[in-house]
Amino acid sequence: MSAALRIDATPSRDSPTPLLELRGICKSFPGVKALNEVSFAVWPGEVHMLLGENGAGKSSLMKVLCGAYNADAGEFIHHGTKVAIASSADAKRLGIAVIFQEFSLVPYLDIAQNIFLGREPNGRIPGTIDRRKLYRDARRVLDDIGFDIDPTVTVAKLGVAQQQMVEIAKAVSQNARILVMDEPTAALSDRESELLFRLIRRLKADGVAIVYISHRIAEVFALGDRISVLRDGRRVGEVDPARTTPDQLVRMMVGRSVDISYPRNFAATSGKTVLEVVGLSTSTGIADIDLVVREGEIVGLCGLVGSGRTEVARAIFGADLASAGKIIFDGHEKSGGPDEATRLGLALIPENRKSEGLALMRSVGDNLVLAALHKLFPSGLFEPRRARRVSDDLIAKLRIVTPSARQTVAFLSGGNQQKVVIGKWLAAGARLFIFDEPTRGIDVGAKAEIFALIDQLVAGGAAALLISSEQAEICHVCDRAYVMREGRIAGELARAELTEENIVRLGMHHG
Amino acid sequence: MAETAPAISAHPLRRPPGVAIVLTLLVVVFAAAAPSFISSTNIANVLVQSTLLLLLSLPMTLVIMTEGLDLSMGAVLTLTSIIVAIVSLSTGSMALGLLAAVTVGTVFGLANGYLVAGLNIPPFVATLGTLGMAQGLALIASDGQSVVGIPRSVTEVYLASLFSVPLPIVIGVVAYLAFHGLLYHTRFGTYIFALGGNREALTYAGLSPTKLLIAVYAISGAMAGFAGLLMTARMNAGHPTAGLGLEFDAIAAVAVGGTSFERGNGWLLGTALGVLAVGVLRNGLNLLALPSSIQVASVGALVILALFFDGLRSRS
Amino acid sequence: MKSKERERDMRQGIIYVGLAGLVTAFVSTAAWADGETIAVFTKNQTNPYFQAVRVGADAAAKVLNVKTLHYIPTKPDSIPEQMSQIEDVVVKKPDAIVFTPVDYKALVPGVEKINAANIPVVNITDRSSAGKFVAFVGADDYNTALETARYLLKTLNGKGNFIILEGVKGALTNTDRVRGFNDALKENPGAKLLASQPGNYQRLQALQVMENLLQSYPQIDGVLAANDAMAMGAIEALEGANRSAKVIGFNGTKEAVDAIKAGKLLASGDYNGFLQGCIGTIIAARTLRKQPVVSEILLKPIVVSKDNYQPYETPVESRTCPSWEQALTLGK
Amino acid sequence: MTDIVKPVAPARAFLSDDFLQILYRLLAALMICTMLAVSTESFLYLANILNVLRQTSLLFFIASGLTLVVLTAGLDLSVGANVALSACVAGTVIHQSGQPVLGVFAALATGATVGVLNGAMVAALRIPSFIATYGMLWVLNGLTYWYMAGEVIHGFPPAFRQIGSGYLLGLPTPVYLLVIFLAIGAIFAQRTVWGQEIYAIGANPTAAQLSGIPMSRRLLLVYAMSGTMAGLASVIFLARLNSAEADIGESLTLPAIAAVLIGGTSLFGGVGSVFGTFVGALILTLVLNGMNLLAVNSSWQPLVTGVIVILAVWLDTKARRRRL
Repeated sequence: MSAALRIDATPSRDSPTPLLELRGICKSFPGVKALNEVSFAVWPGEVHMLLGENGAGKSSLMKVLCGAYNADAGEFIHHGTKVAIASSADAKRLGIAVIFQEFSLVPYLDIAQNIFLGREPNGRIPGTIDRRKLYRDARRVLDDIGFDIDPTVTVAKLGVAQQQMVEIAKAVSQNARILVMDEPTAALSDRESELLFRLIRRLKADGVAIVYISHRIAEVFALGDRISVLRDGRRVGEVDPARTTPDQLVRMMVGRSVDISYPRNFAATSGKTVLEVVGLSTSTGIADIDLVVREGEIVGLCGLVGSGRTEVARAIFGADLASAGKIIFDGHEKSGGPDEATRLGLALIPENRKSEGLALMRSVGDNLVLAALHKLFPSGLFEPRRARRVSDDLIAKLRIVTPSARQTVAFLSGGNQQKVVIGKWLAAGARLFIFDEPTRGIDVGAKAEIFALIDQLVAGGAAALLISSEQAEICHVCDRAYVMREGRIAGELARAELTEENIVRLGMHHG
Repeated sequence: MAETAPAISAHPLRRPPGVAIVLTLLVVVFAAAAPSFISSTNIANVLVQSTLLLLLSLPMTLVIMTEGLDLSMGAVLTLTSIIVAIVSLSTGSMALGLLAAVTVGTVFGLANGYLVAGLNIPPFVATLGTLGMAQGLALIASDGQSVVGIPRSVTEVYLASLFSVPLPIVIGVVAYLAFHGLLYHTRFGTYIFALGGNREALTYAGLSPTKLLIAVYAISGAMAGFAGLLMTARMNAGHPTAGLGLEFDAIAAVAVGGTSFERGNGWLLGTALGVLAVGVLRNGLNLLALPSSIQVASVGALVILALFFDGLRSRS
Repeated sequence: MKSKERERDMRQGIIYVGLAGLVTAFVSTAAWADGETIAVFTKNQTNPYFQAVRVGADAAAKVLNVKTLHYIPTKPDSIPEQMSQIEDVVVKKPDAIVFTPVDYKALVPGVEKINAANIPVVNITDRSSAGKFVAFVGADDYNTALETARYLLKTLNGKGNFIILEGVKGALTNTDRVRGFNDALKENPGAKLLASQPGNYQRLQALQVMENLLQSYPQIDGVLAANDAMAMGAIEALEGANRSAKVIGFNGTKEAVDAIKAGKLLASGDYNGFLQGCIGTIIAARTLRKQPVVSEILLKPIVVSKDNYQPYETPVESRTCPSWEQALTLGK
Repeated sequence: MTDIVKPVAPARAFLSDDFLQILYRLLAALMICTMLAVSTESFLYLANILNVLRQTSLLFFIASGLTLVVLTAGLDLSVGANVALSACVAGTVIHQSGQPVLGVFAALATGATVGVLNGAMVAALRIPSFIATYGMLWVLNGLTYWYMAGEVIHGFPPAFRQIGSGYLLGLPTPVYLLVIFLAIGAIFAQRTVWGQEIYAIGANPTAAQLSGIPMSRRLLLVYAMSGTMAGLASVIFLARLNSAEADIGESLTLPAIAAVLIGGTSLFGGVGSVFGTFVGALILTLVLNGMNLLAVNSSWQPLVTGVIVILAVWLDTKARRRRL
């Protein structure tokens, strides 16, 4: 099974029967319908772009395609004949390979073992692995995609970008006829992205059908032969890149014109400084961070995935220890951990809600008062009735959709869960809110509500530091923004200069 | 990160050897303090005594690598040692005794595997339950008495030697090589890393984590059966409570060896060194006839110190 | 290597050096062996009986100017550990060994190893089922149990309901003592054995078993416990349920002697660990010095009761070992 | 169809879920009682019931401290050894000072110190709790063996012994302590900030830390309480046995863990209660008492305990998986 790619199928744009067609696919989870009657087809030798906002159902469609999820309803037609994709094994047999965004890599296996997991070359003795052949094939796949690294390196030692390249090598090595990629360039530098694009063009020439998932419009025009747009779990249209404009795509993605997205009244004069960070460095990869946040301001913090934005947020909040620099909050220097930060009035709405923001097994009420226990009950005696009143007020104020405060948080939808996390810090009376990707995986309606909420907070005298990889959001909502690159602040953009182009220019890697 | 990082080779063998340092330290200190420590007979003694613990620690490493635990090993070892005694006594053949012991051990392993992988019962609880069962069966099977009068062929397993090397040492080395091959050179071994590190990766690769997990626990049970033969051979009798508690020594040896309790970070050689460290410590303290209370406390101290270093290593 | 790596390794280095220093310090305190050394093997650290044996051995050693080394399993009554201790000690070749097997059958291979290294070994307390011994020193479990039970039956003039609290099933001492109890009961037609349940020589277990038995049997006149710990457990249960019965124990430990003095315990079979430790060590030393010894000394069954408990009051540490001639008279 | 759609999950019944779990267990305990009452008439004797209550409360004291540790997804294997050491220290203090009260303080102090050391290892040195407390178990055994050197401290003033083996107004004295500690446990869990934080730490340690809960201090607190409870339990064991010896701890740790698990406290943390542990201890004691009365061969006891533990936890995981 040589990894060299065979060139036999002649790519024909308009061959009548698609390689694989999905018809009327439905999939729902407790609280939300992820896919609603989605139909979708791929042709050999063609890149079919799958475009949509976070939470539009892109990842769910992909997981149904590769057998990770079982569709509730709908049909799969392969080469014209009806098939079923109930497991990863079915998908493999149909020649479907996937590059996941949350990697499917095993930390303490090396690169070669990860690439060929489940498909190791047989050694002489049955059940054993022919290690020489394993590493030889791995080197060939890595060279093939231009990724220069020793295949014996343990994956746990690799950076985010390198792990993404291993994911790509793993998919390519399966000689798949259908290759599905979930936002592959999110963690890559320019050079690595260019390597990927060259690889995609070559696979296209070999007749491989590629499904490319993204929410970046620039990539769509560079690569796409056909574009499908998903919104709220439904396919709202299929267009030919030659005959469409970025605005038209955005409107299809967002479902209404771009301009009315997020109401924001910008304060005329900025209040006193709430947070001042001077020369902050940590062992988690950020250095010499200087930034200021004033009352009534929403300050953006943008940059590519892996550029250190979450690390800055965690350092300010005290979750990671600073190795250098000062963090001055309300005029005096803080150096403690999250418990000191909470007492002072800082709040962190973490990147992954489920694992860092909420205690999923406990009730909405318990979560809402979690950060405010010391403030609400200084005597140490917890009064359930008073706690209940506080959480009921918050549920009403934030319009959290839940039958009661006793409901287990796990049952709420993404948007409502995020509101609970924000509510948690409202109860604690926070004055500086650090939002880390607050709208990731939330549908458009809830996104608007959350930004309205942030706007309300800031109008009420609080301050906000907003981390988001959605440049559009930063531009619409922030008073000003810092752009990060490779663990350092590349530049600050005032309100006037705050456009997507400037963010991209400062944030992208050079050379 | 413009340029992809240069190749750093982190093959497990070149892991910072905390346990190796501890072991060499113990050997040096005891050699200085008790001259008879480095005599060939004493070294053979330590190796022979460590074999039983090695037979338990090797499979325990695999179980811990899947973020699991097998508390029933000591009790299953006790039960199978009685079975070896009873079967070899009645049939006169060691082989049948071994076969019966390994079968019973494997049955308990499969039961553990099914409880953990099939019914999603936390490993600590499942194996705590089967520990009780095996312990009860051991008492019932032996009616609380030692089973004696075992054929010579059984005790030969402990006393004989192959090309002047005591048989238990040969068994220990063969077992280690078998597990080394299993873990680092077979598909199954690769998947054990995945069971601990990223179980979804296995499902995406079209494999069934449940079957693999049951196999890991079955191996653990089978090895307890195998160790049962060795223990009966050593005591020339099956005893109703002889092996109880050995599972904790095995867990300690694996922990001292550097296998961490999460994300499938296993190191088989570390476990072997951990077993030797425990063996050398006990042997050294015996030779010096230090008060038994110091011996008792020193094992606890070794475990805590080793974990402290493991913490240092993994946190940095 | 990044500075942090070097700094961490340096920190680890210091800890290792500290550890080495600690252990060496320990080691230097253990005096080098001089003169004849006798290795004394006992079952566990926690049972007062074996503490008495160790004290007896040390007392005899001081008198005879020999050195004793004690080998006790870290896990009480652990067979694999005692086996390892034997294998380790045989390498060091002590001059003689005084030995109590954790289990009289399972430790036979260990004894064979000692014999193979032709180290003279004296078997005390539990008679090993096989192996070459210079001599056996022990108390006669069966007869001592018989006499103690007879004392109980005499006080109740042969009539009443009785409970037996057995020790660890499968232990040699337990089998003989329970046989002694049963034979004594059989000698009296009026004595009725209500139940015979194991307390595993443990105080807490005996107490809980006794509490349950007190429910099932409204009238209990006598309790025969296979060791003092269980006897005391039974007494606690009786007092807890404010009932009374005549209780006898075994081993003649200090605790039992105090209870006899206080009238709570009727009697206890004297097993006298101290004497067994003394005589075992004396025989071992005499064998090394080529002096004549006897092959067996079975201590005459003595029943400690309120008539003769006074000599047993002196704590074990301040008792003196009998001379060889006196020792010969103690045996049957 | 935006996010405002009604959530699919059914509205929560008025009974909180933990209450249901405990209800099922009480029913199980009742069932065992009826079975025993039918099969052996001595079970229903008042004295036997009081016996069961006394033995349950003894098991409960050790298991209650352990429950808090398990609530934070941790484990304390040194509990038994802690009881042994604390009992020996208390015994000596009472014998030398003649003041039982001093003995009680000595036991609580010893237990708490061991707990704090455990907490320091888990919170500061970040050693997995399972292994840290296993190491501590052996260090404690070594200390106790050396300290006691095979001696047994026996004979305590009758007033002191009342705590363990006496009766007060017809009920065994430990039962009063049991009721007090059930109340303290319930208040601590439902009515104090610390209690809420401990449940949160168990449910999601990262989220708890990022919500400003001082993790090290809370973990230290939990292990210190587990140690203190072991110290208290040692006092009652001392009073009940009227003696202190080095190896009473051996047979206490595993039954305590079994009681916690049967009581519904999950090893994954965040779920369970001190009252649940009481019911777990009751069920375990009832079964063992029953087997004693039916004169079942004592070797069956570990077998039956094992089966009950697996059954109880399996029913739990099944129920919880249905809910999430």
